[in-house]
Amino acid sequence: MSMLGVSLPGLALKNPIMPASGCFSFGKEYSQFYDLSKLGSVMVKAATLNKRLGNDTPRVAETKSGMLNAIGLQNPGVEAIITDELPFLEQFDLPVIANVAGSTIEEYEAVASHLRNSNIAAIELNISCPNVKEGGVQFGTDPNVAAEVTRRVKAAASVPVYVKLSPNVTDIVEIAQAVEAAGADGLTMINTLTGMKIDLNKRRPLLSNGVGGLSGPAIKPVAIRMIYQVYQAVNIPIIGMGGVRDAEDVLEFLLAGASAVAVGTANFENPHVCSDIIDALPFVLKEYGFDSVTDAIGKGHINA
Amino acid sequence: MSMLGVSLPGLALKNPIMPASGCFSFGKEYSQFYDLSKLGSVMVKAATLNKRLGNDTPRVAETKSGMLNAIGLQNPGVEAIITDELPFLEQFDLPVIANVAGSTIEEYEAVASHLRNSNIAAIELNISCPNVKEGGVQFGTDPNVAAEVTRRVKAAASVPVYVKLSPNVTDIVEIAQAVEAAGADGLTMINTLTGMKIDLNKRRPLLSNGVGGLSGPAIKPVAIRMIYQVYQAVNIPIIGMGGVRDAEDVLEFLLAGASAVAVGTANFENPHVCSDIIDALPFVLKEYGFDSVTDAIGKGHINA
Amino acid sequence: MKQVDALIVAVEEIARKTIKMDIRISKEILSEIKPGQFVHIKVGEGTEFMLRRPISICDLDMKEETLTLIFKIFGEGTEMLARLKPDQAINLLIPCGNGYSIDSIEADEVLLIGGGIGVPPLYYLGKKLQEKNIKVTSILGFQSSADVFYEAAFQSLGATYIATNDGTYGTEGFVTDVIDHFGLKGDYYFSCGPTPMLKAVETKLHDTKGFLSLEERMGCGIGACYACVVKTQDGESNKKVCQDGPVFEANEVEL
Amino acid sequence: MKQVDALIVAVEEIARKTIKMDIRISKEILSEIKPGQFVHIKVGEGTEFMLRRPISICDLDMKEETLTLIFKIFGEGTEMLARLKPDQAINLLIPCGNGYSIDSIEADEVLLIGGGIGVPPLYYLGKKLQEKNIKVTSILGFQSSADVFYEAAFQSLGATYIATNDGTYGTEGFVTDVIDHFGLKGDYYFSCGPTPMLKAVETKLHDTKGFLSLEERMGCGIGACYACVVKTQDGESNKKVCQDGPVFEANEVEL
Ligand SMILES: Cc1cc2nc3c(=O)[nH]c(=O)nc-3n(C[C@H](O)[C@H](O)[C@H](O)COP(=O)(O)OP(=O)(O)OC[C@H]3O[C@@H](n4cnc5c(N)ncnc54)[C@H](O)[C@@H]3O)c2cc1C
Ligand SMILES: Cc1cc2nc3c(=O)[nH]c(=O)nc-3n(C[C@H](O)[C@H](O)[C@H](O)COP(=O)(O)OP(=O)(O)OC[C@H]3O[C@@H](n4cnc5c(N)ncnc54)[C@H](O)[C@@H]3O)c2cc1C
Ligand SMILES: Cc1cc2nc3c(=O)[nH]c(=O)nc-3n(C[C@H](O)[C@H](O)[C@H](O)COP(=O)(O)O)c2cc1C
Ligand SMILES: Cc1cc2nc3c(=O)[nH]c(=O)nc-3n(C[C@H](O)[C@H](O)[C@H](O)COP(=O)(O)O)c2cc1C
Ligand code: FES
Ligand code: FES
Repeated sequence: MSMLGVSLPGLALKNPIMPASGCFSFGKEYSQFYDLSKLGSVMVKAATLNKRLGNDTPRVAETKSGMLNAIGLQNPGVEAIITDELPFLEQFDLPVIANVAGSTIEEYEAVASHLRNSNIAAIELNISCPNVKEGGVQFGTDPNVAAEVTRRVKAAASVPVYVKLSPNVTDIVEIAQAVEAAGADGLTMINTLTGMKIDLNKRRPLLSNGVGGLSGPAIKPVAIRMIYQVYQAVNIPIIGMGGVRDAEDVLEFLLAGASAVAVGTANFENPHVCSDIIDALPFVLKEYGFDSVTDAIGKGHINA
Repeated sequence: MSMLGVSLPGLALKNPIMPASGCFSFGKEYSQFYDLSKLGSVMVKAATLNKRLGNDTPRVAETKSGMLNAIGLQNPGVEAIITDELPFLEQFDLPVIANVAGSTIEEYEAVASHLRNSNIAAIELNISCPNVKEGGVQFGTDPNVAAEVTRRVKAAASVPVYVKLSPNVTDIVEIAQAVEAAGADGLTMINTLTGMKIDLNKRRPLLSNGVGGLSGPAIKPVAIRMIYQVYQAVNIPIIGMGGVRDAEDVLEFLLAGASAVAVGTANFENPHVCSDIIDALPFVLKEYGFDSVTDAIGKGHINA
Repeated sequence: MKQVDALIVAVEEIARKTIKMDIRISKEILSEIKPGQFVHIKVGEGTEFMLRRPISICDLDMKEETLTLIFKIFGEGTEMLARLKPDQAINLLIPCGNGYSIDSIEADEVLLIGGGIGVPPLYYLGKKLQEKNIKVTSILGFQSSADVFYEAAFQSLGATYIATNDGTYGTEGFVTDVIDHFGLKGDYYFSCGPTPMLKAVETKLHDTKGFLSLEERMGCGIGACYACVVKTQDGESNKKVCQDGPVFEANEVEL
Repeated sequence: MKQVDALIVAVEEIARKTIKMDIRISKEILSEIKPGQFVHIKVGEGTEFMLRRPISICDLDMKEETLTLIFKIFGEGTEMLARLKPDQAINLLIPCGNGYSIDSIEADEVLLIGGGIGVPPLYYLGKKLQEKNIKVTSILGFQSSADVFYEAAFQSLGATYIATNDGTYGTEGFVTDVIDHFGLKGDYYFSCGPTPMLKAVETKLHDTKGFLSLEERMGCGIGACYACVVKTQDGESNKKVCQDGPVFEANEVEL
């Protein structure tokens, strides 16, 4: 395998870098900036069974070294995604990861079933969206519920399922182990931390939804900690994310135990960020004495 | 009452600003920079029953708009604190809040009992320290255990008890309600988020303790969200903290529902920060249309 | 759209907390710009400000290869931008959004109606309309006399009326008061400003075809994050201000 | 100790990634400084870097009212500091720590033993010792010839030996090799550098009284946060590098 290549269930990645779900839509906009074939993969925007318009605006707010978002799963519905959005990505040489969301277990199941008729390589099961009134986050905070959704989606899906964990929990290891036992092929972590900003002039939360999800460099230490802890407790691969904006960040995630790394918020700061990281990564690996990406995975553990 | 004054159980505060525990030792060092009588109060460093040396170094690491610490409750023990440290603060015109920590419920109780012989105005019950192997954080993540420690310390203490909540929980409201029911006079929140940074050269966590507590502006959105949620669910006052570094931040905490505000990490950036905030606060209150601190408390709630 | 590191040529405070900034941009990029488009600006170099700031294109000069922005110091980000000095670099996504489509319209005279920081994009639009020999009448609203800018520039395009909320300059009141007072009209109107103003304009000029430029808080600025949406008037779907807008036809979206 | 906003007078790269920075500081503050003390520097203006950077005082000039720092570009913070230009401001806590107490010592000749970025504080110390007519011999260790700085400055204080790890300049090897090779000794030694070097020096010169200057990651820099501790050799208590140090007597603390 090449220096940057990583092989994960359903995903033969030429490099470990992929845009994170919800930060890259279905790729079209960022394809103006660079050839998407350069990416290891792409995690597309969440799909629900039917079209959703999402929350009222404002939907984003800036915070120090981070941002809050409460998009609320706006999407055209899984069928429209399969018909109108995913075909665009077929021109590029990369495996696509679909992001599955819902308000009920049945909805999750149904979305996964619909996706059998599409060209995706894996599913990211989003049980951790903090920005919708129903569904979303509660599926990710109770280990039994998390396991149940995982089992049902696994049964409905034709591709490997990566479960996206919420960081808003007392014990992330417990949830990770529950979904592993329920058949998850991998984990993606972390989703956003629940946060809020108050508009001093309007005397109310700035986001119309009240709370939102905190992302960006501010949360990186929480992501690293959780990946580090989960890596020691499970045997399925982790795709890490949370505040990544350069190749050194990627190496930190690999050392913590991630096998691949997604980049979210940093795309807004620098639309070339994924491409820049892919260019820099071989040099950063060498600088710190690693021959390859796989060589670095988990090597930050004291007894690694 | 004056524009800045706030009256809380045991604490007649001339203004709502106080240094946060662990970031100000016992005041001596910062008294070089300004007259501590200017402060509303001071939350001193954690006390345990016996002297503790704390964790190995490195104990701090910088992160984007924040920092990690794993001091590990270094302190000379409660008796030495009463004899050698607290008397220095008596020259200043301010109520002192002692921070009580321990590894067992009995230790918490004992520390609170010892403090009967001191001149403190209130106790901050630290059931949320993420940086010690035993005790600390688990007391703050289980509502029953949190309630039990609260009850026992309340019984042992001669002054009002404010319970310091950990943000590393799935449901902060549940813990807040449990300690309220157990007799807490107030809450202080938030303590640090558990995080980690990995040293790319050494290929191990940078802090000798592995994990550490994340503080600073990075965590402010999480603090605001939790205070906002807890304010709606309890009837005891909240002293807010987490990333405060200017008077606008203080107003945001007041609007979220805090009755007073502590400043931690920002003291390291600017040793005058508490004094600067106290100077600026009247102007910021006026700018946003408030007559007083009490006028602003909780006013960021949609139906306030 | 491109991401460019551009050099600042000049920075000037032209009204209260109102900064005019000239930036060196190549002819190739300038030639793609349509009036009403915006740039999405990175604030500082580090991580403190993770979101870019959208600022409308106010003017451009193909010969000098400069782009002009005018922005108000509002919060921390615009304050940082205002501190930049000539020869320092600024990172932009350029150009963003759709702009006013003026090639397709047939008009003899039009109204430009701007409020506050909604005034800048109307200037380059006015220049383009003038090139097409369309008669331009401008109605510009500001808070107070200290906030007024670019009056002379607009006068060179045609009749220009100023309204200030406090009456310290021009007509006292809102842009809609000016329209009433002077009985102004056109075949089309183009408006940019705060939402309440746009609403008032849309209502007042309900019989005239018009275009409105909207503001919304943005993430990506290029259509990928769904932050900046506005509902269509039928309530059935969302449009993205950064990609489908910022310019919409009057009565196309909910204000 | 004070917090001051000071103006930068000069910034110069004097060796590989090694920056010499002169800063305007008033006589009143300079007159309080003891050799071995440090300043605690704010990086940038915003929140991105919440922790200050400790840098030793290398020299000061009471007449010019300047303070000299020498630092290596190591990570993001020192890189930001290196980009500062004359006339820009820098925010310092000054002076921090205890410094070398040279008033109490009785000595005819002393050794200054520095490694890498441990070299700078020894320079002002050497000047002060010279003023007391104490003979100074300096042994300075660097990685490679490209890293060597301040050789001539130290030569003006007395005999100066350079060691480089790769032998590209001076003696090949460590400062302890130089001590052996040339049979150097003194009544006291003063050492600053990486911990492995300090350990080697402490062991080699176990019969000589000495002072060591330590490095530890810091929060407050003033003794309030307990970040920067080092255990005493008896293991019974902690000392704070920022307040009780950075200078300790040899064999006082665990290295
Ligand atoms: C398409 C478009 C064109 C614009 N053109 C101009 C212009 O030509 N001149 C001008 O002065 N202003 C313009 N604005 C408004 C300008 O973007 C905001 O004033 C600016 O982003 C405020 O940033 P700040 O850092 O000062 O404020 P802060 O409140 O510190 O900013 C925090 C966050 O909120 C966002 N934000 C705050 N206010 C607004 C707003 N009104 N609209 C959108 N996002 C906001 C910021 O972009 C940032 O992400 C335009 C906005 C849009 C959407
Ligand atoms: C008392 C004292 C005096 C010093 N004097 C000098 C000097 O004169 N010249 C010089 O070049 N360096 C000196 N250092 C080391 C210098 O402080 C670090 O090289 C610098 O802080 C690195 O910052 P950075 O942002 O480049 O690195 P980063 O790794 O990005 O810094 C991240 C954090 O780690 C801390 N840190 C990293 N390395 C060190 C270190 N070696 N010691 C303490 N903290 C560290 C930083 O202060 C910051 O908080 C001194 C250190 C101490 C404790
Ligand atoms: C604007 C925005 C929209 C997001 N939408 C989704 C989503 O639809 N599904 C999902 O699983 N995660 C979503 N996320 C979370 C990201 O995929 C990612 O987990 C998180 O932002 C942390 O990574 P970052 O710090 O690199 O942004 C969204 C994040 C942002 C900022
Ligand atoms: C170096 C350091 C030491 C701390 N020690 C304590 C402590 O002893 N007891 C405690 O309750 N909290 C302690 N804290 C937590 C702070 O009191 C505060 O809750 C937290 O840092 C969030 O506030 P901030 O972002 O303003 O720092 C410590 C924080 C820091 C940074
Ligand atoms: S700002 Fe991202 S879609 Fe408009
Ligand atoms: S750095 Fe805070 S005690 Fe030394």
